[in-house]
Amino acid sequence: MSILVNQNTRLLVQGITGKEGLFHTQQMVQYGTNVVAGVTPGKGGDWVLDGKIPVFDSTKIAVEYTGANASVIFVPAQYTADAIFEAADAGIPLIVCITEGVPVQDMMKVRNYLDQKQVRLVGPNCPGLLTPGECKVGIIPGNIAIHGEIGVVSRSGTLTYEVLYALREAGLGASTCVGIGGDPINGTSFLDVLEMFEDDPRTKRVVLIGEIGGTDEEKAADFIATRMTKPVVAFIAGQSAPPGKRMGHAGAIIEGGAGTAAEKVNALKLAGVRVANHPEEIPGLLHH
Amino acid sequence: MSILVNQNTRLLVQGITGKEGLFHTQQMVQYGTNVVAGVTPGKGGDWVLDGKIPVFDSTKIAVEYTGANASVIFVPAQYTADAIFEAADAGIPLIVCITEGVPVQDMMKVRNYLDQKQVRLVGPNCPGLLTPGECKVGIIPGNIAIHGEIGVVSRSGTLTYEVLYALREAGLGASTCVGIGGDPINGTSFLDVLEMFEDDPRTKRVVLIGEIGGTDEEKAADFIATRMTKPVVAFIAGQSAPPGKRMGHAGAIIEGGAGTAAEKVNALKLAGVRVANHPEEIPGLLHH
Amino acid sequence: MKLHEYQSKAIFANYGIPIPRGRVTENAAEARAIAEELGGRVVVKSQVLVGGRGKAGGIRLAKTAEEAETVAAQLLGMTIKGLAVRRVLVDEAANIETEIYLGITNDRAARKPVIMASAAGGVDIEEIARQSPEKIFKVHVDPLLGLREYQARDIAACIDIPREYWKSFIAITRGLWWAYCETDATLAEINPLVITANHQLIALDGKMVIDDNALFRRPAIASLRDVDEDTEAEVEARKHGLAYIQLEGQIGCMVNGAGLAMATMDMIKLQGGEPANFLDIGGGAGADKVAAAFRIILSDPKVRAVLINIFGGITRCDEVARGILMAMTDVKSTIPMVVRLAGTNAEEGRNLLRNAQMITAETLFEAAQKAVALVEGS
Amino acid sequence: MKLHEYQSKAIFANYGIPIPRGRVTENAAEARAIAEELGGRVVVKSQVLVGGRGKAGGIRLAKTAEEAETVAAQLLGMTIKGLAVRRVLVDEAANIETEIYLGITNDRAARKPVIMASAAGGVDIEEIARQSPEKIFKVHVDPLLGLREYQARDIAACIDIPREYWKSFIAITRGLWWAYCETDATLAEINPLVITANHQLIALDGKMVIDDNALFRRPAIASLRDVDEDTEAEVEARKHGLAYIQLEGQIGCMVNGAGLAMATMDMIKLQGGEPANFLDIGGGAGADKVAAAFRIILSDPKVRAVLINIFGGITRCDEVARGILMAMTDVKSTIPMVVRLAGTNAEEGRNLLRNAQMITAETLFEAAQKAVALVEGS
Repeated sequence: MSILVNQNTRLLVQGITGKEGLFHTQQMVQYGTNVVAGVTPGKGGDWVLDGKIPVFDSTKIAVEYTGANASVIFVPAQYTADAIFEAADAGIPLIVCITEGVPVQDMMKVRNYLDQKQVRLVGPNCPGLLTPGECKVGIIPGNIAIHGEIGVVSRSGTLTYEVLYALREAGLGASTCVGIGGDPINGTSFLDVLEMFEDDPRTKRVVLIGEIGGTDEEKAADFIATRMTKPVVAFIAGQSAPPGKRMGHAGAIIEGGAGTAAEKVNALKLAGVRVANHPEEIPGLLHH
Repeated sequence: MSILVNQNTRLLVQGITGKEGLFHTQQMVQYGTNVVAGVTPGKGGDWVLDGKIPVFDSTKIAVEYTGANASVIFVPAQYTADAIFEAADAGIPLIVCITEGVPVQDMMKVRNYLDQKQVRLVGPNCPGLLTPGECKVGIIPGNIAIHGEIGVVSRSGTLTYEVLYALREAGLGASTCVGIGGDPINGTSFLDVLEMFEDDPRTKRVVLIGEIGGTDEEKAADFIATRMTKPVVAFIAGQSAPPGKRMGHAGAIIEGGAGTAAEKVNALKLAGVRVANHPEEIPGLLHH
Repeated sequence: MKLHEYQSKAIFANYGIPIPRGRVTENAAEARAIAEELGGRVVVKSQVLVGGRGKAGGIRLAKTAEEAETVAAQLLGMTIKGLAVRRVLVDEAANIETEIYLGITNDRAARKPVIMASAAGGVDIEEIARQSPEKIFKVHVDPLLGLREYQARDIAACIDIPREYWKSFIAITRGLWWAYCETDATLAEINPLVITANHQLIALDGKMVIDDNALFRRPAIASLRDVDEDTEAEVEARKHGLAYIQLEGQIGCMVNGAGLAMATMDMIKLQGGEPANFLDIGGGAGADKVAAAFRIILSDPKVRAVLINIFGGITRCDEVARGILMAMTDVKSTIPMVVRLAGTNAEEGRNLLRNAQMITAETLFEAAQKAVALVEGS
Repeated sequence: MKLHEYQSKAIFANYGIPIPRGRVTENAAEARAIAEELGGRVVVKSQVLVGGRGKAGGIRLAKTAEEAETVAAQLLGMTIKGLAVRRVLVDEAANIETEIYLGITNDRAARKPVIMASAAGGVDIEEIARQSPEKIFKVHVDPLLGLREYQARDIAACIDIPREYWKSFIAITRGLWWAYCETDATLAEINPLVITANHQLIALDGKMVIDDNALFRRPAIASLRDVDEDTEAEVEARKHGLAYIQLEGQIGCMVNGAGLAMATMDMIKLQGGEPANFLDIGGGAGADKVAAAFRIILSDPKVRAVLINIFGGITRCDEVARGILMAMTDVKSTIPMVVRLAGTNAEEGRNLLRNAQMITAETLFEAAQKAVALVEGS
């Protein structure tokens, strides 16, 4: 067991012929992910990776031909909203969007549209999903994580790798790692993923990696306090960030005094979460 | 028992200070409908019907103050879509729209929006609802129908009165009469109402009044054949209509050979429905 | 409201859709001048609001300007399916390689706009729709989201448009979508959309139908109405907001509500009569409107009896009665009338009509019977 | 990207929102000319991208054109919260009866735009938001439907705008909504929106913030950027698509990913050091971008050590290494560096850097420790 992706995942790559799309498709295939098709409009009929993966013009046609049940998006930011609509309308139940820099008004439209549908979007601006030993969807380096019992969920990209790496160094493995992305409007929240981890029999403990901005960590703390039975360890990035300065992620703005690292740490501690001072401290707190 | 409206209905009238709105509010109140509020932007604070009914500027505020649980719309066609959105956003679960002439692109937006919400819209371009002896919402003349066991559903306005009147003359009463309206895009279909009648213990038999255009009668026939246990009598208007001529209702266009009266009559007969040759024949077929 | 080809194509051009060079005219000499201006071969096309113009000989090729004038003169003397040709469109002729169909309409069952496209465009598209529906690609558009870029691309891919034309096809599809939205169309259709020998996509023919209910907010479109195509009675009816369609029978009908009007006509037929018209005075008609309706019915010389069937709801029977009386003092008519009033204020209405010379009826059955008897007896 | 008041108000005016007559200038003499043109009393307002200008003395009333020049000269010599005043806006003065607040921003929790309005507008709106939140009326807009007419009306009703101003208030609200949509704003705010003594609604002050991610499709807005307000390093960083914020410490940081960058800064602090900057090279940075980042960090004279922490995912460590080498041949620097590479192509990256003079680290903890030690030792 695991959440969201496993060996039954039949993956479609939107933007497969772009530089990043092609590189990471190769990485995913090497990892063992079943990449069944790619989409690049205007390149339908081509094949990539030595003729192993067919390219289609249209996501709908790709799904009809290959039975893809998940999609990962590598298209440029200006086309990303359209790519998500396309995947959702093609009936794909899981869409993972790696692209960063998607305009926020696009994402508000996307999210309000998807809320009417039975579609899960992870991202955008996220590293994707990794169920170690089974399936990698996105760009998380496969070699930094091993199969195990720890559910990892994170708003950050590379900071997640840091944590997975630290876990591996300590001999700890992950059930599934979910990068939900750092944008202010995204598809999947901490809360959504915690619910899935709580219901997943393989996951025994959970690591949550948050950052300043928004109130997603506070909502997660609320869920942990009231409904979560599995232990959670957390780290919040941005404790040294000067208030009011924008730290790259649109989410990382301190909004009217709310959303500071201190507040998030406090809410999590009150919910019984062990909060690490730095990412490399996490394995020790899990062992504890 | 009855469907949609009864003595617990707390009605709001949108467009209450207009000529038609005021006249029919009076008629509804006389009938015994509990009209709790009216809305006319710019006239908030006024009272109508000798100070009995307060007028608000905003539907949301009217609902907060009066606990209205149904709304009837009499505003002009150019403002109708906005009035429906306003009622839906104010959390009103039943919206009855009398106005005719609403642009069809407006109605497509409205309908697709309402499909995401727990809201029932009846109409537009409909005469409304009547549960005889209990509640009248809309413009069906109250005196033409008596309380009884027959569920009446109709796409037409005045033709419905004709049928209710014929029923009364024959000593037959209605459980609830639902005018779904004749527009191509509307809120409630024959099928929706038949399901409600099938589940309503008071309703023993059903009268369906259709007309040429669209496929709503065919879908109703399908439901009657497969799931309906109560007997149904029907009449289809437009048997003499020359093909291709537009008979006023946008719905009454014969679309590519489909939707003719003959086809609808045939589908209903195959489903076991008695089909009347003219409206005044209906009571006889019900007695049969 | 239907638009002419030349009107539809002018709208398309406003939305960036390429159309042939050309101009509309009402006289043959100007057709020659237009052909000279355009140079080369031209197509002269009758502008009438009816389908099948080509098969009826209403579209003709002319190799020279002289020929254009001759052909235009012939067409301007023609009648197609009962409609006189009052205008011709003179367009430069295209060298057609491929004919594509592209149309947007409202799908009432899906409650969404639907875009339909086929590589087998041209005059036989309806035949293809019947016999090989798989050759027509359909995509529904979410009315809240609007047309998505990918949908236009999907159409191009699914009807096998060569790749080099995708960009321009997608632009045309978006243009057509915006034309549909911003005119409140119920139909916006390019047929054929052609690929020419010199690799251009051009909308050779176009058709638009506008939602009458939305004309209030589309004044520029409303002004395009071609009243020449309507009878005087129809123009008059529209002016008063009445739905009126003239038919072949002798019994004029005035009814409130389209459904009841149709049921009334059905009843007349059932009794062996023939309705002279469909006329719906709509909901809440006042006396003025009723009087206008009355005058319109009586303006039809075939009418030998009038059946007035009003079931009051939003319409009040007393108002209707007042309208009838108003019209009767106006139009001194000897045509016999059967009146049946029921519902809201029916009694007041009946009281008002008490002193007028009218036959009354209790039921619709009785009213139709009496009207038919009047015609048979006359 | 923040816009100046004068820029925001110019956009508002494009959407039919009334603004005071006035013009922006960079010199006091022109301020006088503008004041003469306007006649009567004027307000001279410093244009700096920071809040609280009024309380800092950056907004001044002038009764005459001479006074306008004097005041403008004073303001143009001022510095407000560290920002030099380079421009002043000279607006005609209004006789204010009522101050309204009207703003649109994105509510991330609701995932919808939210319109906020209050009858208690003016400089203390944030104080009111804290102390009397019930005085601020909020309404969410469905991003697929857009602002509905009734919502604008509800705002007017709920903040008790007198009825005679509803029509104009609704038009202003719709204008602000379209300005927000069509500029991809994250904030569009009128504060105060005033009712004047002669019964006009006027947007006296305005503020807009634009979504940087959407500037690619808003070239006209992107061209409004005021580069004078940025440091040279920030301008350079933006040119290369780097997120860079200069801070007060001595340890320059180059990290990929905002979260990891913050965690790296946190770690430096935890070890007793101070980061000199936040710098995120983003996902998939190539050698050129890395080289640019390197030059930007070293352009800060406070920097006494550099910590490079790259965890390869979409970014490949070999590319990063190539960028560092490229920059090192370019910028001959003696500043010591600690490099930590992990993840995608980390080994190739480490191999490339083998011959360069760099301190390497295995963990982030170790890297930060070494960097702090370098600063303390230097």
